[in-house]
Amino acid sequence: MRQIITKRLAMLVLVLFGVTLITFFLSHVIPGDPARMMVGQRASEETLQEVRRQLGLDQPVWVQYFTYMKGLLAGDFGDSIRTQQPVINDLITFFPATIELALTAFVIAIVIGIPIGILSAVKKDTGWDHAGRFFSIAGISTPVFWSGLVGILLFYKVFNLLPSSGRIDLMVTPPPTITGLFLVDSLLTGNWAAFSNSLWHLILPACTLAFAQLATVTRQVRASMLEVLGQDYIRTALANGIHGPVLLFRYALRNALIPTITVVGLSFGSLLGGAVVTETIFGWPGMGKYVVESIAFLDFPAIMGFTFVISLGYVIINLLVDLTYYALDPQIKE
Amino acid sequence: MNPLLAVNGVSKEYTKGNHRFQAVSGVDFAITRGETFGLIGESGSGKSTLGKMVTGLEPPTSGTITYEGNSLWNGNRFNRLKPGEMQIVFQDPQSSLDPRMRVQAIITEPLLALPAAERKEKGSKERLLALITRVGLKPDHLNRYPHEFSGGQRQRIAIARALITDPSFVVLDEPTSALDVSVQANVLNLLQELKRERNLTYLFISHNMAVIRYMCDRMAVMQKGRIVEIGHVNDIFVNPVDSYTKTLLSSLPQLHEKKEDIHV
Amino acid sequence: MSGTTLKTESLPAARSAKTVNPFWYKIRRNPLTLLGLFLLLLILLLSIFAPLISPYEPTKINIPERFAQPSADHWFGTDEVGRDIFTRILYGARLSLGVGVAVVVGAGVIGTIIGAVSGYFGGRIDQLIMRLMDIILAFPALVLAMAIAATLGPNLQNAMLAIAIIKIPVYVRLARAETLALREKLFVKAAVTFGIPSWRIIVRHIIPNALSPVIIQVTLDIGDAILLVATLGFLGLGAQPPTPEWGAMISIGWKYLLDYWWYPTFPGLALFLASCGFNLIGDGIRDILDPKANRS
Amino acid sequence: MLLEIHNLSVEFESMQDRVKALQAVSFSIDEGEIVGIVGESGSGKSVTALSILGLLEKNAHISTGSISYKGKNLLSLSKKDWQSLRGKEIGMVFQEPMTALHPTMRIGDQLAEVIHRHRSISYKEAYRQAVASLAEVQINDPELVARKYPFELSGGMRQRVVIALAMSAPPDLLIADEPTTALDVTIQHEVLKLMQELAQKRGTSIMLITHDLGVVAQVCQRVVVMYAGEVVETGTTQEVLHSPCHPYTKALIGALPDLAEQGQPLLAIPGESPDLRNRPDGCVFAPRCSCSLPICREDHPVLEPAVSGSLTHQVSCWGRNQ
Repeated sequence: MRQIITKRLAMLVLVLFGVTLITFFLSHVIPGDPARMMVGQRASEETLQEVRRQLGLDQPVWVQYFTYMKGLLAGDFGDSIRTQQPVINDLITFFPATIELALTAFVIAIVIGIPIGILSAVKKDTGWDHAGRFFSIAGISTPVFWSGLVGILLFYKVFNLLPSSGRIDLMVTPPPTITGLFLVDSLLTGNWAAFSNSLWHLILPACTLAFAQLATVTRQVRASMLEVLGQDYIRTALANGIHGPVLLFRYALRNALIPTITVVGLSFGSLLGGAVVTETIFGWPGMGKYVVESIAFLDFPAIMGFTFVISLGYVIINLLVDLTYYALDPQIKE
Repeated sequence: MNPLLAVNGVSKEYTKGNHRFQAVSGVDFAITRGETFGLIGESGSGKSTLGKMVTGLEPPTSGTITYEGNSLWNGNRFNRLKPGEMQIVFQDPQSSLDPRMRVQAIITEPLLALPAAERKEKGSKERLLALITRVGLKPDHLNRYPHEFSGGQRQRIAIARALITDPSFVVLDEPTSALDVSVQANVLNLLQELKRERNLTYLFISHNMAVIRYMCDRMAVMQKGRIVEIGHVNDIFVNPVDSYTKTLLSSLPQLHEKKEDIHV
Repeated sequence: MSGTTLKTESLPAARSAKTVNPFWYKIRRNPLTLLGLFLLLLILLLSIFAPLISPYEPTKINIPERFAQPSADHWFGTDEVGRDIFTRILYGARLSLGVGVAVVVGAGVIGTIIGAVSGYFGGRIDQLIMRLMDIILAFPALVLAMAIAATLGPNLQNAMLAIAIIKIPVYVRLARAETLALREKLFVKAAVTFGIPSWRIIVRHIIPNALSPVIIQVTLDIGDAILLVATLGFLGLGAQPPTPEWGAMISIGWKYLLDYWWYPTFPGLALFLASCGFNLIGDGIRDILDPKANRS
Repeated sequence: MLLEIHNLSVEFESMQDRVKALQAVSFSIDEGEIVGIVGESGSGKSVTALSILGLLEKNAHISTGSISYKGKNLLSLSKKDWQSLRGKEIGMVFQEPMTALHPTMRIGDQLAEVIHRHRSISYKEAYRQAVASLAEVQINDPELVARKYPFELSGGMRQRVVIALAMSAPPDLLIADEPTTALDVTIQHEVLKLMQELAQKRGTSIMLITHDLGVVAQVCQRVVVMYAGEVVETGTTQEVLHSPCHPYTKALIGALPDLAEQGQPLLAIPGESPDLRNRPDGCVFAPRCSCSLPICREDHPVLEPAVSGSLTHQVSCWGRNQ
């Protein structure tokens, strides 16, 4: 077990190194010139050169990379061209909002997705199965930005049940920052007004995001459940008189969930991607909204910082997924 | 008489992570031209690994394998002395035929390794038709796919494929283990006839004592990577020396105590 | 409990069953796949015959008629410069379907070749390629596509390139996994013993036999690629106005959502239907072809 | 009679085909008896077994016949009654020991779960009995093995565990479908002996499905020979193996290399097994039979005494008296 962890950690470092390489060099093959963006079109050539020198853009690429890496290891992602703030500060500000949204969506997708998947598998080729599959396929086929818009149209404009944007009403004081997650912080401080208000704001964006992720969960649960139910050992169990819930949950579901964990873990990545769009639509003050605004500005330090942090999170989640997998499947032991 | 195939001190060791596994250790035997040599053992005895080393699928860790006096392995490189000279028929005809190819393409595939002139000569339509009829299939089977055939027919296709290059030496790796008894009889008969007609030499790998006894002239009994007994089939069956051979023989379920009892 | 008994017990019968193509039989039995097929055919026909169906031009500006409500003249209404939204959606279908198919098929072909070669030969190069793919996969797909499209410059070609790059690793992994399994198959081993050169084995045996999972993946990915193209368009990183691209249309239209609901709604609906069509078909084909999902 | 199968026919529906997997199969098994069901692939022997347990697939249906177990017809049982019958009254051992056990459940738990279900005792007590049952199938150090996962055991060990599972109730009838086919000969020998001893000790009847006549000769008292979903011959092991009457049985024995002289061709059966969708009107074996008569192609034979007056030895062949 320790060997696996060491090996995976080494991999993680290697992959992250690759990530920095790609983001860095991507931002240096660009036709756009960040220095020009910063000083504006009408600035003089001298000012431009001066800014270039300040940003280190006159150095050879590998020197720039080295400087960048040195900063990165010290937690310095450079300064944002748009906000003129250190990128790391910006990210720290916006990070909790994204996590709150993504985790909530993730939980919704799992809680709804697993039962639908099981139902689909057990009632294969019946109306239940078709309905369950259609619902989940509709989910991945719906662009997040569109389902968000339709949601706003219905629940805000027509029924006026839910807010259309933001994390919390302006009139409500946000809870003091402990974890940065409004729901958790307001619970911890017993601020019920803030809790219900932020929950109310969270529903629509989280459901929109979850709907897009649902299919990944249902599909995988259905497929692996079907596979497991077709295995010889299930037939053995049946022949030995095991049936009903014991067969379904103790014998089948457990094994069906092992591959599901991997796929669901990996889908967290596309959840983060979806969060970018969701935040834009719902004016959710997270990293996604931040990066979309940065893109319009060709704010490369911000884009790179965002990409790096998201990838870091993603890689760590994958590591956790792998470790869970090893822990659950006794057949992999080395 | 010089042996056709000689295996000298051959060992094979697999390493997987920190584990080492000795599949074959220090095996010697020789096969003379025209004989059928049987290799028998249970799963994990190393008999199939030996087959792989002879046919070029796995290099031995140590030892030499020579064919007509020439070494087959040069380090990890297989010296294909004469393409098509040595062929193999595998156990499972379900997996040994490419499901996406027609029978004609399957049978003529070994010719791809031959020089152009020889390829043309050996791949002529007449020869192909004669061969397919000889193994008991029909000419119109050539346009079909493997899944349209039964297990026995597929094994006939595999045999035709092995013979298209006119080999002198054929490795038969459990050729009938996946077949029903009545089909096995057909295939064994065919193999016997072909051997006589074409002057073939067989290396017959099997776990089935009865099949080895019926098919082979000489045999070697393998256990855990080693040869524990080698000799003429009749000697071994009548007078087994090694204790493992004795266990093998006594485990074989007997149809009748004495074979005279049968009145067919 | 599966087909095992049926498979072993009725082999001779199944062997000569030639009267009905099992593939079409199963497609016909699955209403969802049929629905997908119908959707796709509908969209395809509408986009092909767009000029015959609609009297309008997709990019012609007609200010007096701006923000017209959906009516008999303008089925889906008009946009902020008076273009007929239905017409733009029809022309947009050509673009979305074409781009989606092209990107995924391109990524599929390249990825399969890399995966098959890498998996067949193994060794250091294989390790290197796989690590590279790990790195690409270490980015959330949309985020990487955004980063690539943003750096290369916002236009349709770059968006396509970005999506192809994020899709390739999926095919490399898939083809490699298939190849590793195929390499152990006896018919590949047989070809090795015949002395057939490796490249020829890859072309003759490996790639044809690795194809069905790749095809399933391609069908499933086209729907996703169509959405990705639109998403990049929506974020301003894909096709630029006035190209009638669905995502770009929504990108402008969503600002008018609360007053002119039809503007972003109908392109989104088209996007949903197109993507859904491919996903339904992909899901159906997988259920039929994938032996894993097909046992019970 | 413990089990009596009468006139059982099973059809599989696939695509638009109808495959008649079983055609009017009848045989019986007495208390404490070991009966071998012999046949090649496609003969319907596994379908028969699955019919008895009610584990046939959805696309299969039983068109005629009855299966009576201890006097009650199994085919009229409710789903619930079936479930209480499986494992408790009738146990089953499958062919593949590699896949028959749950891969991520410890051996002890798999056994205890089943014992817990059948004996209405606490799980803890069931676990204790599970360990004891491992000892009974001659597994050394049963406590240790109970804590292991299937992948940590050899094929022979796994098959012993599968047998322990199937015998845990203990059932009155054990159906063993090719229980030793996947095992090496030396292990096959031990496993067969174990089954035989357990059956004797507990008075369990065994229905042993196999393609191997040698296995039949070793353990069975009676044999049922099946071909293309029909019973073609039945009798005591002695009768069927020593004086086979049906041409198919004769050919099956003659095809074995075990008894053949080297250099002499084996007695092979020409042709292919028949198309189960279109059964011939006459005898199913007639197209491949070396001694078929004109009547064989027109009329279907039925099981009749092989030698006049024989109660045990029966054969379905027009030429039985020739």
